[in-house]
Amino acid sequence: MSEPAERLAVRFAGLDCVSPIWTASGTFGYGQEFAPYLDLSDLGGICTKGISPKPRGGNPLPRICETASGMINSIGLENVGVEGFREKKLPFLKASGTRVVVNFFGETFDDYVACGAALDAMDGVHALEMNVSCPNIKKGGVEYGTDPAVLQDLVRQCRAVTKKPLIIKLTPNCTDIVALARASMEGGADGLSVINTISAMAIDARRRRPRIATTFGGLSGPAIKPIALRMVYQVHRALPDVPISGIGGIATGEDVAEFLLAGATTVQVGTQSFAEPHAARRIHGELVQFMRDEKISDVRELIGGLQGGR
Amino acid sequence: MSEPAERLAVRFAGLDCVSPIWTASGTFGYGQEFAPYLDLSDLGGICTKGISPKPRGGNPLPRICETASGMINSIGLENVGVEGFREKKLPFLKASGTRVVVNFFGETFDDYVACGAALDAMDGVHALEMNVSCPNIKKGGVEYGTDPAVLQDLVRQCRAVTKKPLIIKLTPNCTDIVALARASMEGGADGLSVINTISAMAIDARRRRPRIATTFGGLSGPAIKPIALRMVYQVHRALPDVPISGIGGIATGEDVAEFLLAGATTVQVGTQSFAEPHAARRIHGELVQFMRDEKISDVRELIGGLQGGR
Amino acid sequence: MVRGEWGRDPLLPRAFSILRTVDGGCELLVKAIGRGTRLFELAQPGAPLSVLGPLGKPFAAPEPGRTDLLVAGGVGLAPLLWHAEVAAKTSCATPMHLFYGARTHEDLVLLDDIARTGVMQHLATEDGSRGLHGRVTIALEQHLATKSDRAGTTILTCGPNAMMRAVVDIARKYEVPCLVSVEGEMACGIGACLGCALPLTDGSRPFAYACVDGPVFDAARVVIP
Amino acid sequence: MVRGEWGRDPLLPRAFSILRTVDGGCELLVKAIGRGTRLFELAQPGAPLSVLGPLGKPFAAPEPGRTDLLVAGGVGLAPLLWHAEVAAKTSCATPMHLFYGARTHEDLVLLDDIARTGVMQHLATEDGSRGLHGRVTIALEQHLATKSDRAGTTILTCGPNAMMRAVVDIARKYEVPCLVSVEGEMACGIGACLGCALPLTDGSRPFAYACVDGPVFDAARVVIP
Ligand SMILES: Cc1cc2nc3c(=O)[nH]c(=O)nc-3n(C[C@H](O)[C@H](O)[C@H](O)COP(=O)(O)OP(=O)(O)OC[C@H]3O[C@@H](n4cnc5c(N)ncnc54)[C@H](O)[C@@H]3O)c2cc1C
Ligand SMILES: Cc1cc2nc3c(=O)[nH]c(=O)nc-3n(C[C@H](O)[C@H](O)[C@H](O)COP(=O)(O)OP(=O)(O)OC[C@H]3O[C@@H](n4cnc5c(N)ncnc54)[C@H](O)[C@@H]3O)c2cc1C
Ligand SMILES: Cc1cc2nc3c(=O)[nH]c(=O)nc-3n(C[C@H](O)[C@H](O)[C@H](O)COP(=O)(O)O)c2cc1C
Ligand SMILES: Cc1cc2nc3c(=O)[nH]c(=O)nc-3n(C[C@H](O)[C@H](O)[C@H](O)COP(=O)(O)O)c2cc1C
Ligand code: FES
Ligand code: FES
Repeated sequence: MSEPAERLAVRFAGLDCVSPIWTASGTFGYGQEFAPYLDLSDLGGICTKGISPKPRGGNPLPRICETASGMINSIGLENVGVEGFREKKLPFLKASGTRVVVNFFGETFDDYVACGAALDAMDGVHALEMNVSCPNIKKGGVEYGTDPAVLQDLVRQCRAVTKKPLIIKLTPNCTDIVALARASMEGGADGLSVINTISAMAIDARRRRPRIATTFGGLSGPAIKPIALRMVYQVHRALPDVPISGIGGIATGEDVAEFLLAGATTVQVGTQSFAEPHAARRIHGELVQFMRDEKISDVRELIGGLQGGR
Repeated sequence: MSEPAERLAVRFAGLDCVSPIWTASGTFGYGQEFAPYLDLSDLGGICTKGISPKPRGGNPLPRICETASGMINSIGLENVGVEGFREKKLPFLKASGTRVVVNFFGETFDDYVACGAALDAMDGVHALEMNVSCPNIKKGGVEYGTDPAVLQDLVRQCRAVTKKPLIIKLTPNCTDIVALARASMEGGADGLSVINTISAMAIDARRRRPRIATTFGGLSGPAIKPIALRMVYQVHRALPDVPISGIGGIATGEDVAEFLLAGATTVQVGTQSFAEPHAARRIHGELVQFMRDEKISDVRELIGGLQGGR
Repeated sequence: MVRGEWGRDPLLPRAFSILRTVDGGCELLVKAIGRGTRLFELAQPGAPLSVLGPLGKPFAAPEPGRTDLLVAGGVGLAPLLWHAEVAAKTSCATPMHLFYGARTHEDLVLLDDIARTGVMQHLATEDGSRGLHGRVTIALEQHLATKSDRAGTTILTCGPNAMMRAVVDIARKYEVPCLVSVEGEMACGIGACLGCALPLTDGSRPFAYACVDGPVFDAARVVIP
Repeated sequence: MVRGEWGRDPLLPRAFSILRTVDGGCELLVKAIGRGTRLFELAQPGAPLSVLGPLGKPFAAPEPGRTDLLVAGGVGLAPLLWHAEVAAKTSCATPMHLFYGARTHEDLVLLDDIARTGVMQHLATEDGSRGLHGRVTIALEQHLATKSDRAGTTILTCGPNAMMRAVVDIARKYEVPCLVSVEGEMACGIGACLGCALPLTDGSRPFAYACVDGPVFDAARVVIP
């Protein structure tokens, strides 16, 4: 008999996933766009484009620009809305055989709650990922997710309307990521996604104009990996029992191992899927190779396995 | 008669500088290391390695590692101490014909004040740059510079002991850079340096260990430029009269123009001087070329000249 | 979308039009304008490239009875030359005009290949070093103005967005249908990043996406950014 | 310190020993282990490199009356081959031994060049595919153990730090002076970044810096990281 293959399955906040590798919200469309390039059922999960109660058209152009080892985006959370999602996007995802994690947001608390409740009622939605990096119009553009008290309250209200695993996606634009993590857990979250994009800006010096129509956008890609890894580790060290989905610049199988060692249970491949639509598949293969090289039979051995950290 | 050459001189918080291009603390030694590679008198200013009241040996190895378009360092503020600086390093800098900006820090408020007072008394020191990104031992490793109230108090105490231009170097590890900028100015600062390194981490997945002995270090280089540019612009927009020295990933003449457009009066070349010791000279040449191409006769036309920003 | 063995910077692939297909591969016309395209220039012959495509929708194939006016600016020539070569190969005997403009004569490339297709050429350079002195849109307008019967005439244009906006204005003035191949930043090429969204002229949303719904659009339908 | 036309990633130059100088230029021995060195491998012949150097302090030149035992691991061969070639050229008629180890025989390179210098060779491979089966330090220790008079004997070593720590232990045991060329991360090469600081054995600080005070140090003085 041959040796058993490497075991990749993990359990994240009650979700059984065939692999720790998910794809990140906003970088994998609604899944279908990528079906020609990889087998979606090999993914541990798919986080959808962020969904709001009503469809949104998003921001003016230009919306993206490249930076050193990264990119800035200000898509403006363009999406089909919660009803459009149920009708047009969910059936495909349901049939795809992967865990469907629906990223959602709102402009107001009520929006969040309405969206959370609608998604809770949908068969085929396995978990909810709350995006709290949205500028709060009433508070002068400050993100909902940067104030622990506001965040805890928001989480609590959404918790009340869903029994599905509720994952809070933390913003890195903060002094103290651990305080935001604690607030989320105290509000009743089941897990955390760490991190969303970092607020950033680029200028076209010759035209003397911002390269992004909205001036500010979110930085993603390998450039931010060291910051993301630091935040995952800080949260894990402070709250070792909380499931974390690590995100930020993941581009190789070794990157995945680094996030798992820092304390993540799953990871999400983001911007790299733009560079190569089959990125998650390649990364999956590299992770398996890494485990073989390092004689690791179960990927869970890696989780939180960093040695000598301070 | 030939056309007058492009004018590069700027005035920053009372300092007359031949160019807006300074070199950043910790990336240009005490100046002397770079004398073989460029004419220091062409620089608008040199920010020295951070000086503390007593000499410091710094952190264990490894102290540096490369990341995507960037690097992490945890040198641990190794320096010759304020007396060592006066004796061994200042004479050279004094003779170099550039503006000498001494970066300083302490482990306690008293350290800061002692260091500031000692530097105030030194002939040949043109300005002080206060590094507030140092972990405060008493407060459990939180940086001094992340709490506006603490920061304002610290600035005020240092302000009391020096009449020289006092520049506060802000930390980017914060939710609200504008609040820190305001606190510094209310404490009596003359200008701001934006930004210091971003807290980050790297892992060697095969050895399962942090790549930096102290686990966390500071991320610098082109990777962070979009974040730095955003913070410079935010501070400038909120406090248009405050002189800002823009820092973060500057590697080309066009990068300099971008920071000036965002509102910086001077900029600092950091990590790029490790990649090429003559970086500041090359960048100076590229800035002049940019001005020629764009028919800009005085560099001050660029400062705050961004159009269409929100 | 094309990417070299670049590692992590530049991060994203670059969008190119297919100039022509050659047994199993394809030819691209690339102008080195920035970091990515300059790396192509530096690459060794035989250096591996990763290519994702063909993607999106090309210009409508030539048809009998239609007179195509091709208006190219710079490397915008690529999809229009493809179009002209297809027409020549299928011996679709329609008259075809190519209006091809650039800054200076050195930027006018592939003139032999153009000649071989049999299209009628109207060259223009901004510095007057070749063909008409001025913008290519002047040549186009002169041509349209002298034509009394414009039935069946269709404009196909690819070039800088500013040029194409001018072309669209002319098409509107002479009431000629116009297809544009829009330029713009693209990250993914497959409709996932939503970076290439174009507002629709009727104000409706969601937008159209240049990478999957375009890059060729009926000019009446989209707002060129 | 050597850097290709890389742009912004990798960002920093890489440290290399000079293998030999050839009219106006120099040769390097490069092992492709990571992103930077792999880019060297991919570079076209004639591709421009920016080189900063020579930097730091090399091995003390060979002298009459001294017997140098050169202990090389992998590409640590480079500065030691330089040393042997200098000795051969200046016909400094001292006996010289080279202990050269690698994982497998394919990693033992430049054997012809070594032979030409006239040094006595002691090869070792960890897999036994060439020379002694095992670590090069075994060969070194065997040699030292059989020598009764060790006056004038000096060890010069360059290779992985772990190997060099073992060499230093042997040197100490046999009371032979030892020079080490330390490895370690370097960002600037000119004493500015303080990334290459090495603790001194006497516990004193500030540290010594591998780039300016080394990379060659008296093994008694520094702690190999
Ligand atoms: C559908 C489509 C087809 C194209 N076909 C061709 C072709 O056949 N041949 C060809 O040479 N080029 C073509 N382009 C343009 C090509 O994609 C850009 O020249 C390339 O992306 C520039 O990359 P870079 O790294 O050299 O420049 P960068 O360093 O990324 O940018 C340099 C400058 O060009 C601007 N720029 C970057 N990308 C674009 C873009 N996609 N559109 C407009 N401006 C941009 C930037 O804002 C910047 O100011 C096409 C673009 C699109 C969208
Ligand atoms: C003084 C000195 C002289 C050297 N001489 C030579 C030489 O003559 N020939 C040669 O092939 N190599 C030499 N090296 C080693 C060479 O600098 C590294 O192999 C190179 O920097 C690796 O770059 P990379 O981009 O390929 O690897 P990276 O992708 O940067 O790293 C790959 C792996 O190697 C490790 N690594 C990176 N840099 C070093 C380093 N400087 N020392 C040890 N481990 C490192 C990293 O931690 C990582 O695990 C020398 C190093 C020093 C300090
Ligand atoms: C174009 C784009 C759109 C995104 N849209 C969303 C979104 O709708 N909701 C969300 O929570 N995160 C969104 N993100 C953030 C990513 O999910 C991810 O957190 C971030 O990009 C960092 O990971 P990366 O560096 O691997 O891309 C978006 C990112 C990009 C680049
Ligand atoms: C090795 C190293 C040492 C540094 N030391 C200091 C320091 O002593 N004091 C300080 O205020 N900033 C220090 N910095 C931060 C830089 O001055 C600069 O703010 C930062 O690196 C961002 O700029 P860059 O991306 O151009 O390098 C250091 C940076 C590096 C890379
Ligand atoms: S390029 Fe990504 S959606 Fe069109
Ligand atoms: S490599 Fe920078 S100080 Fe030695």
